[in-house]
Amino acid sequence: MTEEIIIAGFGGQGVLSMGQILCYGGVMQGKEVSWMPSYGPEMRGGTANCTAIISNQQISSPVLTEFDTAIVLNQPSLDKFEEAVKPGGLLIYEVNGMTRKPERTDISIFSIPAYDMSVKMNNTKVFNMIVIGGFLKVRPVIELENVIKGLEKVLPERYHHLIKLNEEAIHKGMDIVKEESAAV
Amino acid sequence: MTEEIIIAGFGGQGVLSMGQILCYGGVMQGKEVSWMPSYGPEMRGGTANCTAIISNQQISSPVLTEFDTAIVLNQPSLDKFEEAVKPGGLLIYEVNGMTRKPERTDISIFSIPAYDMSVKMNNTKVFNMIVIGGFLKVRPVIELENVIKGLEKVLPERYHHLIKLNEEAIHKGMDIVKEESAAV
Amino acid sequence: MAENNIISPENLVYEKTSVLTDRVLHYCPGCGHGTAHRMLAEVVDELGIQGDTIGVAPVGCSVLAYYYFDVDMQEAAHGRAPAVATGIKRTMPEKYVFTYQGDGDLAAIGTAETLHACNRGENFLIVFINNGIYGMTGGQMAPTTLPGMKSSTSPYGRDVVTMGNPLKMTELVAELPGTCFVTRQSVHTPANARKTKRALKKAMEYQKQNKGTCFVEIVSNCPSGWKMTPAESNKWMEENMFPYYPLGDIKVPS
Amino acid sequence: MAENNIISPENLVYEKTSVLTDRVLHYCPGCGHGTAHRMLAEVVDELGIQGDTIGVAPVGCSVLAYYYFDVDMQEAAHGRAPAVATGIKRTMPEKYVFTYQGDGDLAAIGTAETLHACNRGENFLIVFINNGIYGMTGGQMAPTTLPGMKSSTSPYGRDVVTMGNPLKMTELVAELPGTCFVTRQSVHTPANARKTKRALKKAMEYQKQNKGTCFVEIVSNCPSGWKMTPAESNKWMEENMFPYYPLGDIKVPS
Amino acid sequence: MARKGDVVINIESCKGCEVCITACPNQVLALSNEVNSKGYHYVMKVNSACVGCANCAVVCPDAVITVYREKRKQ
Amino acid sequence: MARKGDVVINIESCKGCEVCITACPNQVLALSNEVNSKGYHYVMKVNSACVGCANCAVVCPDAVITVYREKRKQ
Amino acid sequence: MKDLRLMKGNEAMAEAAIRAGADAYFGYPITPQSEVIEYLMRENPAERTGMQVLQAESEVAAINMVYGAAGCGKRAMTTSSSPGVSLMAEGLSYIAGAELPCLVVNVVRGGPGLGTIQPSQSDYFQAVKGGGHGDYKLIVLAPATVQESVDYVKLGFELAFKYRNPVMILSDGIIGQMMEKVELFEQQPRLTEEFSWATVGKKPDRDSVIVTSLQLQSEEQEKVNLRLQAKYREVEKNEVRFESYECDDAEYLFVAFGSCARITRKAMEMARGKGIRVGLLRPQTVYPFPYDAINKLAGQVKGILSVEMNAGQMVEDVRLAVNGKTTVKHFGRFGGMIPSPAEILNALEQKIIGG
Amino acid sequence: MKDLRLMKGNEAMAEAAIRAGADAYFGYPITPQSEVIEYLMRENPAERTGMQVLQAESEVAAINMVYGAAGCGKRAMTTSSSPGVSLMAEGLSYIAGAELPCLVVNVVRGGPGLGTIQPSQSDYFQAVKGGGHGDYKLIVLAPATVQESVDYVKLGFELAFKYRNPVMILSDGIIGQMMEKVELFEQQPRLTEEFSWATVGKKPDRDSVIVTSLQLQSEEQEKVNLRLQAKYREVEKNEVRFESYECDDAEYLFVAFGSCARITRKAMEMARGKGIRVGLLRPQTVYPFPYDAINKLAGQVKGILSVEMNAGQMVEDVRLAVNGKTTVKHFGRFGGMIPSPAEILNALEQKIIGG
Ligand SMILES: Cc1ncc(C[n+]2csc(CCOP(=O)(O)OP(=O)(O)O)c2C)c(N)n1
Ligand SMILES: Cc1ncc(C[n+]2csc(CCOP(=O)(O)OP(=O)(O)O)c2C)c(N)n1
Ligand code: SF4
Ligand code: SF4
Ligand code: SF4
Ligand code: SF4
Ligand code: SF4
Ligand code: SF4
Ligand SMILES: [Mg+2]
Ligand SMILES: [Mg+2]
Repeated sequence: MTEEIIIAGFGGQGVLSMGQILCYGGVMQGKEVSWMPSYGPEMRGGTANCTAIISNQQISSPVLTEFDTAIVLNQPSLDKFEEAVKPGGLLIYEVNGMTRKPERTDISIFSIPAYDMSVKMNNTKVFNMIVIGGFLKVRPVIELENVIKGLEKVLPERYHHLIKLNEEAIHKGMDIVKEESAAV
Repeated sequence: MTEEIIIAGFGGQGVLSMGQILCYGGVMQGKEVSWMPSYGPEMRGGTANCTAIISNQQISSPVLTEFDTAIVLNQPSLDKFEEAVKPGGLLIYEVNGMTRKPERTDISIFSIPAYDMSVKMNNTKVFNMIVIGGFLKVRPVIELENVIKGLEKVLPERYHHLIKLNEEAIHKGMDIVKEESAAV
Repeated sequence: MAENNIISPENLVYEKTSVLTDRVLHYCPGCGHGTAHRMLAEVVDELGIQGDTIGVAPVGCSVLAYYYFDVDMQEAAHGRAPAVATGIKRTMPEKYVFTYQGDGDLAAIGTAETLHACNRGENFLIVFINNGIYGMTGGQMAPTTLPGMKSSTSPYGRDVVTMGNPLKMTELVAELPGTCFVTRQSVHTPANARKTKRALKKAMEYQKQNKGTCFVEIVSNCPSGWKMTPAESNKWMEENMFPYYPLGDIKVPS
Repeated sequence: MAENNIISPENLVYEKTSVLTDRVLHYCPGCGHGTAHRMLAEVVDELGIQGDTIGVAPVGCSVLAYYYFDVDMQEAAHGRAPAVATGIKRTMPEKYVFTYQGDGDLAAIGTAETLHACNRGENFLIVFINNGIYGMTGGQMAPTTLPGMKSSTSPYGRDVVTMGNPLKMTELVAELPGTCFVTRQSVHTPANARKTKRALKKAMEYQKQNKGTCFVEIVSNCPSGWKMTPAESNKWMEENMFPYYPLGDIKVPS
Repeated sequence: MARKGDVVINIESCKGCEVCITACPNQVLALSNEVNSKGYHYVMKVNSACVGCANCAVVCPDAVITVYREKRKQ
Repeated sequence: MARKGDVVINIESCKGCEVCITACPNQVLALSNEVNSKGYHYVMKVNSACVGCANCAVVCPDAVITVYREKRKQ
Repeated sequence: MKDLRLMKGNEAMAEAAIRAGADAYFGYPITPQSEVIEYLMRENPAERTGMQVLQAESEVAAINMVYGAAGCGKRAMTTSSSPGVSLMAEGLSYIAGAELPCLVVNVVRGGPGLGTIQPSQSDYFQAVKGGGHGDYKLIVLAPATVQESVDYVKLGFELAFKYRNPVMILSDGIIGQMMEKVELFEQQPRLTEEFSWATVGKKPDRDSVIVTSLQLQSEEQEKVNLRLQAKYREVEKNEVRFESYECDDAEYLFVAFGSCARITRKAMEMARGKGIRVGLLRPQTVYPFPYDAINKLAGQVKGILSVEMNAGQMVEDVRLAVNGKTTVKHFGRFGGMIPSPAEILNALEQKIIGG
Repeated sequence: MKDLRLMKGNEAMAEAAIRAGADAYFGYPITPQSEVIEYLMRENPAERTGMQVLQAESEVAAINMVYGAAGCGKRAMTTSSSPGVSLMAEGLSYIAGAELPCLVVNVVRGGPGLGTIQPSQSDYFQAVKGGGHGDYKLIVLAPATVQESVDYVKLGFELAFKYRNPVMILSDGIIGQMMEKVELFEQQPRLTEEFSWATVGKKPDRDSVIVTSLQLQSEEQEKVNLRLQAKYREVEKNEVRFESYECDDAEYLFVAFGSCARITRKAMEMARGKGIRVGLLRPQTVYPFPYDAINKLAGQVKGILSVEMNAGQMVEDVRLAVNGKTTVKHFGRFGGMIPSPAEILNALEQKIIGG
């Protein structure tokens, strides 16, 4: 099993830590993982993305041009990465702020209104955990328990009381993710 | 014709300019020349030497380990360069301040009391011209007229009135140079 | 709302100078670099020297200054802008030359080049943006970082015993006979920005008169590096930076 | 002649310290480097810290200082002695560390390292031999060369307009909070040499107390570079160097 | 009496830093709830108290604001 | 009255710079006409006026001079 | 118990330095490696192990601080990226000349000049042929994983002290920035040994120690050089490290190092999938270079493709190894561009198989 | 009328710079080349031609001053020796990256580190493989005579402007310090041309000029690199220069450059005297290197000896040229030692003929 994921969005959306959490979960599950951020121009602002790979074998290249899954959280990221999903692959997008829908017909496309849900949960910080939930629902590459274990590793001790909330957010994400068109 | 000369002595004895004057004379006579100083450690004091080569052909190496002629003006230089004269070659030494005589028997050896003569001439600055005179007497590789022409090139205009004096010193040197032992 | 007829060419009192290009600045919201750029560009505009000005951009957040100033510019290696400007001014003595440098660029790696250009009294203008941090590389400690101030390389606050003291380059270069005009300003309020502009204009005029090096420090904010909102950063700057780096002229030509 | 019996061990009042080796110094006749070496060696001797002292030699005439000081020493790249000493002192904080640097080394190529070591208040001693010239490389202009002074790269005299002004590094580093003791001395008369020694001793004592950087400038002669006899050079130094570089303490610990 | 002024805001290049808001002596400016294409809440006029002093424009890091002011009657 | 002193000169390491000569309050020292093996005219004592003040030794760049002085009678 | 973590290459190197018992780190920030000093400052190793960490005023100062600490026999290191490493050229030459041990990491970005901060391998020549002046060599380790980054910090210090020679880790923006699983070795004690060549304070029973690269006499300098060359021959004999993949039956060969070797390995797998019998040799030390291993394979394969994230640098060493025995070609992307496995496979097909 | 003089290599280069119409010289003293700036200061070219001469505070400053002047389209130069040239590594990489023309002279001395001030050729790698970071090349001219030192100053500026690339003259202590007959070319006018790529003040009818080596996007940086590589291929096609002596009937071949080639030529004459048919190929450009010429001769000779005043650097380029066609060996003295013709001949006999 190898799952090659690109996660892309604005800088503040927690894109980089989503990748890290998935990878740490992978480690907990005894998998090989690699995480590679876009480290942009030495300057502020702009978009961010990271590549997360979770696999049973040793990982050759941490840098990819094609992905099994693209998780895109804003319009520029959809524009950039829709084409990079392998035929038969998966695209998950956050609906808020998209001005157009994905157009590919040869991949699975899911949407997730994670922002709205986070507002409903009264905590926009869990936004990215909701998205993770959505992804894991569609591609259960890591068991929830390991994701939580990973989270424990990533979060400093003093934030461990938030783990419950995050777990809840994951579940919400699993609930609200929705298939948009089923190609293949 | 190729004459390969090493001139060696204390820093203040005009060793470097002797080589330059000979070389400039060579240029005036249409010869190929090269002059190479010892540029010592980046520090003060000590001995100085230069290699002067005058030839009818293009000069391959400006740096030599064996010489046709060695002109040595102090004891350390005699110690260092006596052995470097090619068999059949020439060694000229300034008598003053030598604690021993040259020992080679397979080369021509000449002495020149140039320092005493310069004192006699009331001008120790012409010391090195006296030595040049001695050398040219033994090895007339350059005509006197060209040496003088070279001198005109080396000396700044404002010192040109000294040229007569230098010419005189050369003649004196030709007079006082003396064969010490005639080996070969 | 104001009557629409106010907005007509004859009523225009302020617009972006054409010496700034129309590119969107890449700086973070509220960053003083933009205002500093504009003040300098307005001076070039008002003196009518756009065609006679050559700028030198540093390595730092303002590395792309050449995209914004519509004058010929060179991008210097980190810290070497004063040396590059020396090469320019010595061979183009009739041009107006300026460098624009951050505090890492000018006061850390470029210390020697800065001091020696000032000491030679090179006839150009050094604009020194002191935001107490390495903005571009992600908020590391600069030579000008305040005691106790946090940065990514002084996460527990600058400890002057092990990390050294904030360096007042401006006071130092004022000691050198080569500098002609040395001043410290800011651009975070309209009044300060206008003062800065006047200082920059004076500096260009002195340059014309070959009076020596002019050195204009602009104490500025770095909301991103300081991890504050722009408003917080300006307030923090007033309360913490200004006491250490007091504004005002330090040396004026006699 | 004095009676021979004066020369006996119990009457000994002055002899070469054993902290100087017996090698013949390579310096030119009358060069102040030798006296400066001896004063420093005597301090190390008297404080009994020969085994706890680590020196840093520069690139300059004193590059071979390690042949003369009988203490462990490192030879630094040109200008970098303060950085090398930082590396030493930070990892060997209980040792007495000093650098010994010429004016080319310290005030030209090493400007940044000098200033930043002083600004960090590194706990070591910088001995700065200011002879107004690059002695080792054959008498080129130094940052400290006086206006109008001739050198092989200012053959018609230093023109401050094109070549810059003499740089008073000592006054500059005195401005930095990191320095604890900053003084300017000379070694060309017995009285001055003794004063220098006292200054060096104080500096070592401050180092023991971790007070920050001590900086001892010694204005010195370079008979060869200046093209004078030793006596002429000392007189010239008094008449020309001292007015520009006045002797005395510039900063003393409070 | 202060003359009347007005400002034109280049919404697309505004980064919502609020520096101009602080600088306006007459509280003319405020952030909009809307965002521009870069995702920034941009500045807008909220009243007609503008006197054309240009303070806002002078401190705006992004050169967003153009200022107009009625000519003084001669 | 000044105590008596004496100096011992390491002739071979003297460079004849004359700095000591200038420094001596009692004109005890002068350059010899002879040269040492390095070719330098070296310093020598020319009278017995030495008081052992060590001035010469202190300024000598080449650490050539050793100084002795009579002990004060106790 | 294994200390298994998910770490960035840069941070992992910083942690490895603490654990390797490093005495001092001196460095100046530069992307893409500033995390090293940031991590160290956060960890405050002065408390953990006594290790000193100082942000220097420049890379020039940093490398000379390393010189000073190394001269005292301390485990000293610095890290930087391309332009900063260029500024260390003189200092590295001095350290090599004075035969001091130290560790220098170059997390390479695209050049020349300010270039780009994206990953590159275009400092290969600088690292292995000598960016500084004079005849000297750095021992150069090229990690391909975060794990190797960690291991090479430890190995680097060991080799540096074994040979009293500067060691460079030639990393790049990929390895520095990526996170991978990494197993951290246990905390090593800091050195207490007083080396006879180090300035630790003169003892009454020995001459003073002098750390220098200066020799006034050519004869002496030549002796120094001969000693250095003899040492390099030793290094070449003992320290060549490489990995080979699927070389036994290989008809073609890739040579690639560092992050590029990972990508090339994927290309190899793709090629094998298409039935192309291609192997991969990955130098782990690029100095000393695995000349012999490549020379041996050169007799077996029909062609070799040197895959690099540069315009063709290591390919010269590959050619020197092959010495005409078979075709050698270069494929590279550069300026921060990263080749894809597909491109590499394509290059193999075009340049070697079809060429 | 010919202006024939007897001049030191260093001083001759200084005079040549004035005559070549140089606009500016920036430099920092270092043995064995300080005569260059000393001569210029004495000559006061500001009065002769308007050329500016400035003693910089360091080599780092000097090379960046050159950058600034070159960016204005001026003929700018600097000179230094080995440690000083190392300090210029970053600056040279920037100049190459920004595609600016300039002339840099390295009067090489023995390294590594402070080393010795005696002549050496141990900066060959640094000069031709790139001391700085990134994929860039200097055009490197290696004079063997004072005359060539003079001619290469002129040629160097011409090539620098033709290719907008830094040019290095790789001299050494012998060529710099020796005096020889030299014919000086006539005074050339200083440039008045305003280049379109130079910062000379923005004109209303054109965009502002930007001199930079920075590209934020990898795609753009790769384009820059591709342009540079294309330029280097041009240089390699057009600018290879070498001399060969007695190669027609040669059974053996010496390859040597610079001062060492002169000594080797004497060795060749001695060998011919003994009936050994050996020729000499002397690269005048070491980048671009005469690969083809050597490759051709490799088919003819039984062995090649690369003679260098270093521990073996150019020999790698010779091997790359030969590509296994014949034996290649290296002979060198180093650390300031100069080989004698007899030693060289002996090395030929031992390593090549007898080997
Ligand atoms: C030789 C070199 N060292 C380090 C860097 C990395 N670097 C880029 S900008 C910078 C500091 C920027 O800080 P500052 O000069 O204060 O400018 P700011 O971004 O704060 O405006 C550093 C260290 C570099 N590009 N080159
Ligand atoms: C990087 C480098 N640049 C230049 C030199 C040449 N150099 C050696 S010593 C020196 C200056 C010496 O002058 P100073 O520091 O004043 O010492 P002094 O000899 O006067 O005591 C120079 C420029 C060098 N060795 N290394
Ligand atoms: S990082 Fe700081 S200095 Fe740089 S643009 Fe952002 S706010 Fe301005
Ligand atoms: S050159 Fe000058 S500084 Fe150097 S030893 Fe001689 S007199 Fe002293
Ligand atoms: S100051 Fe400028 S950028 Fe900031 S909010 Fe106001 S208009 Fe927008
Ligand atoms: S011009 Fe003056 S009054 Fe009008 S909005 Fe701007 S700051 Fe306010
Ligand atoms: S001071 Fe010393 S070296 Fe100079 S003359 Fe006197 S004894 Fe000799
Ligand atoms: S000790 Fe004093 S009195 Fe005696 S020689 Fe020396 S200086 Fe003169
Ligand atoms: Mg800053
Ligand atoms: Mg000096």
